[in-house]
Amino acid sequence: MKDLIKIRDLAVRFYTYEGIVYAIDDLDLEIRQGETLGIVGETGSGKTMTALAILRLIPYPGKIESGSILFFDKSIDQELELLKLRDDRMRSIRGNRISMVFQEPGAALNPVYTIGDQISEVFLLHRRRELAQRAKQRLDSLLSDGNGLAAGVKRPFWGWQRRIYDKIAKESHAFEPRLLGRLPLFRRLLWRMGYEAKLLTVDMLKDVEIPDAARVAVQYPHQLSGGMKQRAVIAMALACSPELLIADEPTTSLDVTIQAQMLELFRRIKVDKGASILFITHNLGVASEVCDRVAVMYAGRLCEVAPVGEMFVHPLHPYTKALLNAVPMPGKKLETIPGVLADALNPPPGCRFHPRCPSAMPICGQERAKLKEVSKDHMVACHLY
Amino acid sequence: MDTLVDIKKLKKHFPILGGVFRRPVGMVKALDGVSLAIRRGQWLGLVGESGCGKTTLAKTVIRLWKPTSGHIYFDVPDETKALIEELESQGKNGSKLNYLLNENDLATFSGNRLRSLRRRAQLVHQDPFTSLDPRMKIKSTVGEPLRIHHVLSGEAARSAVKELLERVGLSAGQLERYPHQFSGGQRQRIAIARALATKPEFIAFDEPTSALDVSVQAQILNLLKDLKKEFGLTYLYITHELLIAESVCDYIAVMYLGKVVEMGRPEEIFHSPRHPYSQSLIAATPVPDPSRRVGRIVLPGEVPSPANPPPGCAFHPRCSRASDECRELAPELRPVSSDHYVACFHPL
Amino acid sequence: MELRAYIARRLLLLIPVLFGVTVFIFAITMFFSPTERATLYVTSPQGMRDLPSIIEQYGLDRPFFVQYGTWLNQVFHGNLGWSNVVSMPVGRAIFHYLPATLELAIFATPIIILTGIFFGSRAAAHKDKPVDHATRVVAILGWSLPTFWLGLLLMMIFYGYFRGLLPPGRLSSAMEIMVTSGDFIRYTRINTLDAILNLNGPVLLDALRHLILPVITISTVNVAFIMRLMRSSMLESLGKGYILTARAKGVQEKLVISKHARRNALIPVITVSGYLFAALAGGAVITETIFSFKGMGWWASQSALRLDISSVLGFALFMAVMFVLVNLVVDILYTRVDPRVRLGGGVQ
Amino acid sequence: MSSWKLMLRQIVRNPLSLAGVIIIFIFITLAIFAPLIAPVPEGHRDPYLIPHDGYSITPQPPSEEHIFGTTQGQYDIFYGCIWGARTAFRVAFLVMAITILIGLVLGSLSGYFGGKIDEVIMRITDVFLAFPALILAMAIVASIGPSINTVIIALCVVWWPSYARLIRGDILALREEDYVEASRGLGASSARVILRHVLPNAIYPTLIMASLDIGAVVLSAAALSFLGLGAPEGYADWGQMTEFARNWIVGPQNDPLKYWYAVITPGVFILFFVLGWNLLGDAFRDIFDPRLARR
Repeated sequence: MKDLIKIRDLAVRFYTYEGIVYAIDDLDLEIRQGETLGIVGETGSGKTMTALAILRLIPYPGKIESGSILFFDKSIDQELELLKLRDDRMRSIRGNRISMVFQEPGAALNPVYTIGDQISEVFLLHRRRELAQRAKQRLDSLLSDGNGLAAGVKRPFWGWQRRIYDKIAKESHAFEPRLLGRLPLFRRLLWRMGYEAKLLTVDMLKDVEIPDAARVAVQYPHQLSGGMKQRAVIAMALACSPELLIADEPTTSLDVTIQAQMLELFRRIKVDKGASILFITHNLGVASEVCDRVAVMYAGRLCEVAPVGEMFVHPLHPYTKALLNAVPMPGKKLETIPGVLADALNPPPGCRFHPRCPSAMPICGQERAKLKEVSKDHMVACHLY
Repeated sequence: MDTLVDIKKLKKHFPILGGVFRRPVGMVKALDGVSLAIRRGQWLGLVGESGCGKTTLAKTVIRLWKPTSGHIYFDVPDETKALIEELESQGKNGSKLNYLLNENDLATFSGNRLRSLRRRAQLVHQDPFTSLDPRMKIKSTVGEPLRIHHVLSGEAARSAVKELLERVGLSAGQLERYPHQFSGGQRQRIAIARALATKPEFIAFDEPTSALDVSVQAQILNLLKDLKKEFGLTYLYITHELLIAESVCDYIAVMYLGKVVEMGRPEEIFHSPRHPYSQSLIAATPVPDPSRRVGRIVLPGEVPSPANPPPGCAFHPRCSRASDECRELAPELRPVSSDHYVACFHPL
Repeated sequence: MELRAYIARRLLLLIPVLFGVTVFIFAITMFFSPTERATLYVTSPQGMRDLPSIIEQYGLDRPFFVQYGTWLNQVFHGNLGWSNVVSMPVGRAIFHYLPATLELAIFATPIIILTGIFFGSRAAAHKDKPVDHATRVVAILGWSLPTFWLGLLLMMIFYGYFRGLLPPGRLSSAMEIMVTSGDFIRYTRINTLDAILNLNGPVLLDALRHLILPVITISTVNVAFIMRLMRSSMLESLGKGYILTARAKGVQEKLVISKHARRNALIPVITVSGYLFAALAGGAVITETIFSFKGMGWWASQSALRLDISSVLGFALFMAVMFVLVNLVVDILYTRVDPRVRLGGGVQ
Repeated sequence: MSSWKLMLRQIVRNPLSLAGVIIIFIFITLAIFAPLIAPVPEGHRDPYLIPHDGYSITPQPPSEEHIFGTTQGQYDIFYGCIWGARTAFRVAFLVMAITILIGLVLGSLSGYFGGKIDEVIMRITDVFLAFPALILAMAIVASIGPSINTVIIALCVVWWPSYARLIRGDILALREEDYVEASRGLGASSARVILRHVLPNAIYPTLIMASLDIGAVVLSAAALSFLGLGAPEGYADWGQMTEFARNWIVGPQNDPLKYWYAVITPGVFILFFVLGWNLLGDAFRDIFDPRLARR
């Protein structure tokens, strides 16, 4: 089976006042179909930037310097080069085929729109034809069932509406609906699509186990608790059944018990929807809970990629080992990593971890180690192997 | 081991203002009757989720905030406490009782008495990015307590500050810098140095590592361990991460919605928790060990608002063992084995 | 419910403010001798002759608060004194001159708000691009222009150089005669509106011709202000997490700006509409004076120049009351725009 | 201090703020060296009163003797504009200094102690803020009697409440800051907390606002003068000189712009003075306002 996402030689740089920040350096990584891939690392390791690079949403003054990101499009059995896609094609992928959940659910939701509005927007953006189809069907049943005087009066209007929706359903860029959509007052005549989107939204909210979904749909973000907001954000990301769900520290701002609920939800999503998940976290415990494979990043580079069992039982890279030893575990002496995180402005030459590495060799300060497969599926970038 | 800090039935309520006249229309019961004893030399871990009142407890214990009711004794002999309790139980509001309370109960302190307490008890805040004055050089920040309490001055103060900084792992060459020139971990070291300046006996930590990376967190925890041994300190350590509490603390108290629901030694709490909440909290904690992945209990629902806590046991709406009794009566902390207390009618 | 309490509270707060405003106004009159103060109570031309008896009648030599009470009673009965400059009671003068000022405001306000918001959000959307720099320069320049000087320059060019193209005043004399003749009904005394209601084209065109320069003059500074405010609030909004969410959803950039960012960015702009009222009121004084546009501002400046104190204070009092009411409306409007306020009512 | 160097570098790098610095510098030079640039004629009593050559009403165009020409009443425009810089600085700095002082005292009392004190101070500011600024200033000047000092007093009365509010708001926010709480936890007295931690952190936003406000103060003072509610006749004041030009905006039939020099010159001085401060204030805000600086 083809990999869903294949990242090759990706480099992201930030051109700031102080100098160039090497946020991601020559990253090679693939996300397989139906797997949960975790990226773990500390602050500034480039986890979030990797995610944003896939969506091509690197914020100013950052730039994708080079590399390629291939997205396997099942429907046409072809790989798309995301970095070379036209802007409107890329937009039709965002939120539709690849979607993202952010760390702060409070910040990720627009405070002046209701939860329902914000989720419906996704349907209205990417599922126009389907919505029009549903609206048409509803009108069909109205036309056939509608009795009485009121229905008699409305019948011609329904017929007209049905024709418009039919056009949208067949060809989303037909002239008449487009014209209607442009005119300020007439835009309202297309309300049935918004209505259908609302219905789908409520289903979506139920799907992420929000109790009382219909009521939550008309509420504003500030009326919900952190956990509920995160569920709503997840519902928004799942709305169009994406092939890849990117979750950027989705549980960091939540309490432990809510985090457990959320992790359960992610596990279920993977099973039910068959989506791949790119799960970014700094919490090794969380990574071991949900991921199938884990990638460890340090200062913009990949150190090690391995299946989760391998990674936590037989870590190879000195940084991975040190990181695991730094996690407080009962009955175990806490070990610290000497020194401070590599400076992203002036990264050390060679392997970026070598100044802190207990088993550094002369070569580590001169040459960076390439990622190589040491056992099946276990890749490490270290001169020791 | 004798008790250094003894908290008795501590309550802290915050008014909710509302209506036309901004009058209190309700109370957020951040602390709703907490009793806790911290022994000299102990590292007590206080765990709980956000909104359970753990930060309020820390700030009330070192008297940044004034409690609504209850007693806080700091280094008070047991006889005195017993005497106060006896006088109180007699229901008399005599001058003797008032005198004793004014002399011994931190909750009544103000002015000079409070200032002298400040030398003995300190707080380290959660976020090192906000707890240091951005317009003050490091030497002034760390030296501030020395100046406030007129402990040392001039050259002696300067060398004391230098020593403190070196003790927490910073170099003396960084004295003239401002906080923004330091990383999060370094800032937290500075905050710790500041707390140590007056040679206190007791330090409360309010999630000191939650804003830091894993590797830095380990450095800070090891530093705290060393400092405790070196200066014979007593710690109240607040955290929401159970793994930290389990691996570094000597004694653990679990809080839920303004109350302590269980306390005991870490081995007991983690291996045989007796309160359903502690159990599910432990079960919910992710551990970096894929083999422990099975058999999670996912606790349903969310923590209720402390402004409107459920009647009876506050945990009952989320508890699978809840009975009618739980819905009406609030359980008190009861010993289940030596040094292990649970507030539950149906302990596990 | 919370909203109603909020409005009730706002209304209650109006009472001390309005009380303070009247005390303050009256305190200012204490700079004057009783004879001069007597004009505050005159209601007819004859009254100006027997000021001594008015001193007697209103007890202008009695203690401050007694006099204040007498005056306030008069104010409540609509008696604000005599305007010497225009030879009519102050109350009548206010309503005589209000329509002209309103007319100015009716034309200026939409221009200020729409242009300000349009260019402000464009500048933010194209930060550090030529549009942004141009707006910035224009805004700072507009913000620095002395209104009165701008008015003089405009008049020098469009009245002097172009030979009376855009003349001062409200109407040319021929139209003035037409308006005051019996056939033209002055419903509102707002010339443009009356001309439309009377279906009188020439008057409408003439009135518009006289409005162009005053409207430009009074708008320039405020457009600059709204533009800058909109830009910075838009930039703030564009940096928020929900913008990234919108982009990650696949929303077109145009909609990201117009739907997600702008609505949030408008919230702070609404809060300054109160300021806009004050700026327009002050601007009207200067603009109307320069262009002899006979509205309240013109009347006030003439009165101030001749130290006609009852007119100036009557005008100030009227403006203060209007300003307070405008701010009340803005506050209520604010709750409509920001759902967090509308449905809020959280802790504290 | 490195942060000062950084700030200077940021100001110099941006052409707009650099222009602001240069403009202000030029005006400072003009104000300081006014007696050298525009010497006071011998036997002239008050240097701030513009010397005038005769009493003819009609302005005279620039000549050898009066390089900017003379305005209504034969007042020398050049002299008035140069000495007017002193007036502008005096009004601006006095108003700002008094306003900030009142604002700091009342704002910190109000913000730090809260309760009744806060309520009373805030209700008083409400009363002052209930008036549109220029109108209140106008009423005050008209009541006390026009003069430069009255203008200063009136502008202080109008301006202080917004500073008291700003500072109160900052202090309310600062009071909740962890480092302020930490200082109290160390045993610092209220006075120490206010003086060492709260005020130093509150003063910067105040100064930024002040630098943005100086232009507005000068504009308001000039507007009052323009309305005839400012300096006595003949005083070196840009607003009043603009007012002198009011009757001369339209020249004779054959030369409608004949008296341009009387209209344009004093206005240009006001414009550039205010522009200089606004450019500088804008730069300060960009540098210091952390919410904007991050982008």
